[in-house]
Amino acid sequence: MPMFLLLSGIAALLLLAILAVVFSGSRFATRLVYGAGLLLSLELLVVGGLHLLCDAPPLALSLPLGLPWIGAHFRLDALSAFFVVIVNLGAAAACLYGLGYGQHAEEPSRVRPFVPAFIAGMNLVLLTADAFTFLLSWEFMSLVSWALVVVEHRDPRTVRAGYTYALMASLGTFALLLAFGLLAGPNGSYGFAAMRAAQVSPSVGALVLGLVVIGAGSKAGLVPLHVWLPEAHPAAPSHVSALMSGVMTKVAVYAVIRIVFDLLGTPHWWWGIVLLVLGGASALMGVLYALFESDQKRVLAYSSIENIGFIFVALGLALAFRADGFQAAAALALTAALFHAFNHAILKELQFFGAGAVQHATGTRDMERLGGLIHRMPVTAFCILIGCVGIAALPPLNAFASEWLIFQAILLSPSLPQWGLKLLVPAVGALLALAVTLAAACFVRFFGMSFLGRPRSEAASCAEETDGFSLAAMLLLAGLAVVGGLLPGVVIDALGPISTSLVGRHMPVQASLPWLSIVPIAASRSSYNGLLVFIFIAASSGIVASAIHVFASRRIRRAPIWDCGYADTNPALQYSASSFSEPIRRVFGPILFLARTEVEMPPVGSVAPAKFKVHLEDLIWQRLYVPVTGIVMTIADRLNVFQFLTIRRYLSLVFLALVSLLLVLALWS
Amino acid sequence: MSWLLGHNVALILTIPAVTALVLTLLPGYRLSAKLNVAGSLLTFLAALSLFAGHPPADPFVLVDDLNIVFIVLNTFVGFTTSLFSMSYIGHELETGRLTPTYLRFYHAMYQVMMFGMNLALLVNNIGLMWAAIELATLATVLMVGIYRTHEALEAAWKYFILASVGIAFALFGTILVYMAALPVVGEGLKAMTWTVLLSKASEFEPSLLSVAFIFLLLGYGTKAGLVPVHAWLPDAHAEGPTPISAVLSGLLLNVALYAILRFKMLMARNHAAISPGPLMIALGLVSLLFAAFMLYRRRDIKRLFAYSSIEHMGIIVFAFGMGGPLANFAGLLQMTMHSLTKSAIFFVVGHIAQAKGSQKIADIQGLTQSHPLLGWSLVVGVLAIAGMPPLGIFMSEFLLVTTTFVRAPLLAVLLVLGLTVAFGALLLRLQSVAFGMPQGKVAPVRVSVLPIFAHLGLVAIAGVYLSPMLVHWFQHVSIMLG
Amino acid sequence: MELIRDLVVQGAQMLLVVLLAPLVTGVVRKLKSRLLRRQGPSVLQPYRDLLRLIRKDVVLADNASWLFRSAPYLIFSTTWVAAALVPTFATGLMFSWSADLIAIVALLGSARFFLALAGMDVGTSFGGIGSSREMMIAALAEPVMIMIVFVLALLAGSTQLSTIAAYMVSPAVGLRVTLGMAFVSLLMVGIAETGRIPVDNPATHLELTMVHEAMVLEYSGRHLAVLELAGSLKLLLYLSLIACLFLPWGLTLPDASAWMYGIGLAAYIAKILTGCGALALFETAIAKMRVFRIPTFLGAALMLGLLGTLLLFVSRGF
Amino acid sequence: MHGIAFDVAHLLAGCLVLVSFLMLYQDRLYSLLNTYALHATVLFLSVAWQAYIQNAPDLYVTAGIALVFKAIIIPVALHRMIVKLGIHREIETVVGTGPTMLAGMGLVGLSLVVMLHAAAGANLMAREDLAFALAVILLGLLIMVTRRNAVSQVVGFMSLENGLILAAAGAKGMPLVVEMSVAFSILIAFIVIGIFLFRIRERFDTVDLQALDRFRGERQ
Repeated sequence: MPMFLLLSGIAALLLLAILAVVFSGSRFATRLVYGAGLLLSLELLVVGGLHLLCDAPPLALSLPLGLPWIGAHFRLDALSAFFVVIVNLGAAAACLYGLGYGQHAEEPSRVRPFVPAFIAGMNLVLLTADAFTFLLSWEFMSLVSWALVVVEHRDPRTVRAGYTYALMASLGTFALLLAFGLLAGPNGSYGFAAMRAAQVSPSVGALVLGLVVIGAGSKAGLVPLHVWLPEAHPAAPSHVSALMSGVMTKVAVYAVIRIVFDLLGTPHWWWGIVLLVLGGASALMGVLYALFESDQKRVLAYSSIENIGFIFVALGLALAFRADGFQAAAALALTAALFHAFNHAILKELQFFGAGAVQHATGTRDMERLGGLIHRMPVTAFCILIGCVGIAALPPLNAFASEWLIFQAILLSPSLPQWGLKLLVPAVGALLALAVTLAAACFVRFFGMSFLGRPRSEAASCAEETDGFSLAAMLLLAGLAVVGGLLPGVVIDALGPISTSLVGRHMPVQASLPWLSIVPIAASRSSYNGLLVFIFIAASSGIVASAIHVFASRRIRRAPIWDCGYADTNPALQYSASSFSEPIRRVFGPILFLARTEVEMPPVGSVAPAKFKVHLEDLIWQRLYVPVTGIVMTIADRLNVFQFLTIRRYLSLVFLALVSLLLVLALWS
Repeated sequence: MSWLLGHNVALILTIPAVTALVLTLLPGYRLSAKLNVAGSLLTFLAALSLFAGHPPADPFVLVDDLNIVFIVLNTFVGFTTSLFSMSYIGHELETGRLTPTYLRFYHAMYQVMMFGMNLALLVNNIGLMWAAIELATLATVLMVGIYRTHEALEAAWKYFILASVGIAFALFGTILVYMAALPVVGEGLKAMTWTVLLSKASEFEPSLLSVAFIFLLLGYGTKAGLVPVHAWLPDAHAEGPTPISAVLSGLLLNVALYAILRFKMLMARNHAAISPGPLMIALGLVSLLFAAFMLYRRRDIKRLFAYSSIEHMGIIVFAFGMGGPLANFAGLLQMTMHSLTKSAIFFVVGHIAQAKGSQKIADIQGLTQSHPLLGWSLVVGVLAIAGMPPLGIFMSEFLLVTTTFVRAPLLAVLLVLGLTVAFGALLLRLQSVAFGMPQGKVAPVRVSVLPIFAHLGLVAIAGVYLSPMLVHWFQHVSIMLG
Repeated sequence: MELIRDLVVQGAQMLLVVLLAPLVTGVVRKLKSRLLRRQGPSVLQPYRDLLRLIRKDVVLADNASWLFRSAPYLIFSTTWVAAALVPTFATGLMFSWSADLIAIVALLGSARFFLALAGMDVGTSFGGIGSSREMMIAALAEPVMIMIVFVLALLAGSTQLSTIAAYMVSPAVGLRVTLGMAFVSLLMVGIAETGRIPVDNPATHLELTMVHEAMVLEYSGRHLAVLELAGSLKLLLYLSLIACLFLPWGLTLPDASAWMYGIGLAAYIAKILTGCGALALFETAIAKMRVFRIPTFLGAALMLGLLGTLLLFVSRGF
Repeated sequence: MHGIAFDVAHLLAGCLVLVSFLMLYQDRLYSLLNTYALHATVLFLSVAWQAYIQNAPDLYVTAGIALVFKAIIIPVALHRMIVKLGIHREIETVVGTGPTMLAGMGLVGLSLVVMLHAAAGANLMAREDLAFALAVILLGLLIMVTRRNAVSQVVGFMSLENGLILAAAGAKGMPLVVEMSVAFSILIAFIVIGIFLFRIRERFDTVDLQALDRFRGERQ
């Protein structure tokens, strides 16, 4: 029954996509699509959530679709149900936001049909249980999101972003295709059940792991496969950016977990290293990119790369622990990864919604042209602030709880017997610590430049608060972020069945602990209580504030800015986003980004302005992608002469082909 | 009804022949366009009736699981293309690119071509098959040159010369097969009858068969557009009328492929002969990779898709070269889907070229904005041809890549490389054509929606659901192909 | 009964740190002055400053937002909560399990986050400079803290401060190279985090290299008072942390008798005063760094921390 | 009987290869056409001999076509055409005669290796015939790829086709289908070539394919 509800919900979403095309001219199309989308994703959310919370046994269903002699298999287990919750929570919020945002978005008729299809595609990926249907849904999801990326198709940059995205997505799909090919074996047993039953040799397993990392990692935005992400995610309309960055990357995480933890069988210890190294690199590189970027949505997209890095590090730890038989530690790491995925989905959606609201209100995403929005858009500013605090992993919000769990898992690594892991894990831990604090810097900059200070442009100074639906969506997510941070134990307990089925153990049950603390291993080892910390902070700031207000002056005088007596009237003299990140750029820029600065000083006595330019280059793009593109283009150029040969030369080709084949035959016999 | 079932093979052949005859005599072009459609429809219906029942194999006619798929596909695409050409040719007449006299010729030649292809698919004699394929080829040569522009004439000339060499090779290969069969089967017709040849193939002189296969592969491969004997294909597609491009890509290539498959089956029965697999794999991969890179520098939209046809023929030949139930199934499916998709793309491209008055990619931009129907159909079509789900080619490429990777990982890597490179090029062009600021003429055009939607609809359905009947057929054929 | 005792201890600790914090600042200032052969203000001067500030009106910039006004309280309360969870004179604090060392570091991070935001709120160039530099320093200092946490947690098998402190008192510790490394890097981080020379100069106001003072430049009246108190609290917190982790002698263990608490308290105050003295000595002896030397300084601390951790991983014997 | 039959067939087939070599050697259109006429005549003799020894009267028709059509009508028609076009004095080879002849030798060697090995078990006469036919086909192709002029390419193609007919005639009891299709192909080929040459005359001043190539595809 739940399976039927889920599949019919997905089918209804697909139908909705068609309806959106049919009614694209109607005035009510936006209401229809997002309203119905909201209801349907809520339905899916409830079904998935109930399945997860009730710890129900896995459900399976097959339909006579897809590969003819295999059929389309669907399966709902705890892992799927959890990701169904993430996806549909995100989808419901995006639809709610879309109810308002969709009214004033550009090119609505190019967006509406694809949004329900996108949601349906992501849901399908989670439910499928055979390779063909999985890849079909996977690539369908990519394709629909590609269509959403190129919505504003008149901008050449958007089209280029779409191109890079689709190409990387297709590469990823091929990698997964090859991985499934290996798992399925020569007889073509494409069902997940058969793959689970079959044991692959270690070398094949390693190859599968590599391919999965390429395939799903490119979708998740793992460095060095991330290049498309900061282009494509921001190019889409904001609620779609939110879905892509917040939710679709989680579907990629799902794919990694499903294949590596579920289908691949017993792991080898060094598999963890692959995930750890890539995850650590993504975490650091992602946040550094984000720090040097001034486009709001690109900052958010890069920050997704960072968080994906965290998730992959946790997954790598889980894999290593599992390979060495430390089931409890593996359960901790896996739970941390899943919990972080959940938190990041919420926070990233929230922030993209905010960026969308800002973009709509001011017409720009460039932080150098924003400022002071906290006065014009107070509610949005508040929600984004919660998002920023959350994503910077500060207590008592949700992402802190999950990152805390990740650090706890790292601290368990001395028990691992292999030297490689022993040495690597602390180093990765240091990377993560660096990434966390850089993220805090990044989001201070993000919030400070956009919402604080004085408006840096006309548009920013006349901004208006966004519509009610958008605000409702943001408030909802902000509330969830707070609740998730205060009551992490609830989520951790809900994740128990997943880690039981994947690594054989689950974390200690948290719900029964006093004061709703979370305890990963044992209370004497470490514990954290978000609720209590929150109560302490609230109480003590309340006490201080009221004490001061009672015993001291309550008067407030308004005056011009003091600024040490040097009151500048020009908002352009404020600290800018790029000057904010300058100290950090000095530290990391020259090594990781080949940063060069150019100062152009006018001669003495000239009134021309001095110019200062910073060049940052994406090292990975320059060293990896540019050469590959160059090779393809060179080959294409070289081969192109074959279009312009004379007939005689074509005949010579035929002749040569014949003679060489005959020679082969002569030699063969 | 029983009469129909008894004579359906004869009908499939006589309807186009008679229609061709009538069309040469008929003056009015509107009427002849309708007659063309009617003839094609009747042929298609007759072909459909083959499902209900068909005569047993005799020395001249053979209907088995392999060719029934080809025939039905052939007549179906023939029918939809005739529908498309009705509106397309009307426009050409209005713009003065063609005169009524040429139109009469065009319609007659269309049916001659259909006759040739149907005959090639149905006969049970390798000599007749050869002759029928040549008939169809020569008919298309004439059609390619019908615009009589410099480019069209050059394309037709190139096509003619290269095809003639292919003809010669194929005939020589056929003679060699006969020679190989002679000592075993005896003189005369029997030594050319396909069913007899197949049953005795294991006793044939293996090395003679090997030489024969090389000639047949190159000879029919010329028709199928395999690199390095492909050179006629891009220009013939680009310069001829678009319905002919659709038929060339959708049908003639298949018929040539059919011939190659028949001989491959023969080779498979004779274990001492050279194994056809590696040859086909090599030619297929070369075609795929070559065409994939060639796609990047194309400026003419029809030539672009012509190279994509070469690419797909490469994939299909590769699949059959790999052999085994999965790869063969993939090959058959890929072939079917490619026919449907590529002809649909050419329908769309034909209308686009008419709407914009140009085939140059640089002149076409922002189609989804200026002509949403055409633009989005093109998007779907190109995504389908690039193997994106949920469209049919995805399924075949899925099967092919997975099964190849397990059996020969290196080949699969090359295959994936080719597919990715090709996708990159196709997508690059698709985006510039479908998106961006609309350029040039934006006036609406009359679009024959039915053929486009019928093809794309079938492709979309096949991507998620294949009817068990079709699957059964394909599987049986896969086993036949070995 | 136990519950009441724990509550009392916890409450005493919270009050103690708040009351003691200005004194620490005063003592350091006084000692520095004496070392420079100046008379210097009284050690109680910080208390008087606070009281005076509290009585004054708040002068707010025209475009200051609600964030600007609420940030001081948030900053203070997070610092306070963090300080309340560090064992000062007794381990086994009632609520110490609600946040471990990582959470304490993160709480300080929250305080810094809001401080940096507050610095940017009015939109001045000084505020921006301060926030930007503060975040840069923090970005490099916090990983060092995490590394130190790693070292301690790996040794003690816990990230709970009480457990670590109990472990450090126990004879199992011995002299270890890693601990030395961790100690040195903790000192370096503490200096950077509390804005002391050579990283920042708490005494200057109009120097281009200032960090903390630049951020609070627009604050006045009671807001400034709260922020000043929070700053002092942070200094005390780091001193207590160092004392609790590396000089744990005299810490009162749970279930001790009342006079043991007295000994603990005395030991704690002695330790803090020693710390103040060392700090004053150090600050007098050394010159302020250029801002762009700070990454090198903190990089060295990070390397020490990482090295310590790796050494621990390689062999428990170090 | 058998010995003589084989020897004569062998001789004639060998002659055909030799004439192919002669064609390869010609660098003037006139002499090329003349040599082609000789080629067709040798083919006629060869096919006629096959008809005689195989006792297959239908092969005489093929032989007749070879004589009348290929040895007389086509060379004469092409003569006229090139005179009309004024290209009869043109000298045109792409590769020097020496390398071309060497390549030709190599091809004959290749065809012998392939065929004699291949047809080891087949009828001896057929085997020889096939080897020579393959050589003629390859040489015809070589002529095509070493000439620039359209007319000489057509001639090369026709010599290639002669090789095919030699092979077909050598195949014992090959059904009528073959003869029909051979005639069919010659006819169609020639008509279409005629049409094309006519059309090309209409549009272009020369039948040199290089002129056609200027309009190749995408180069603007």
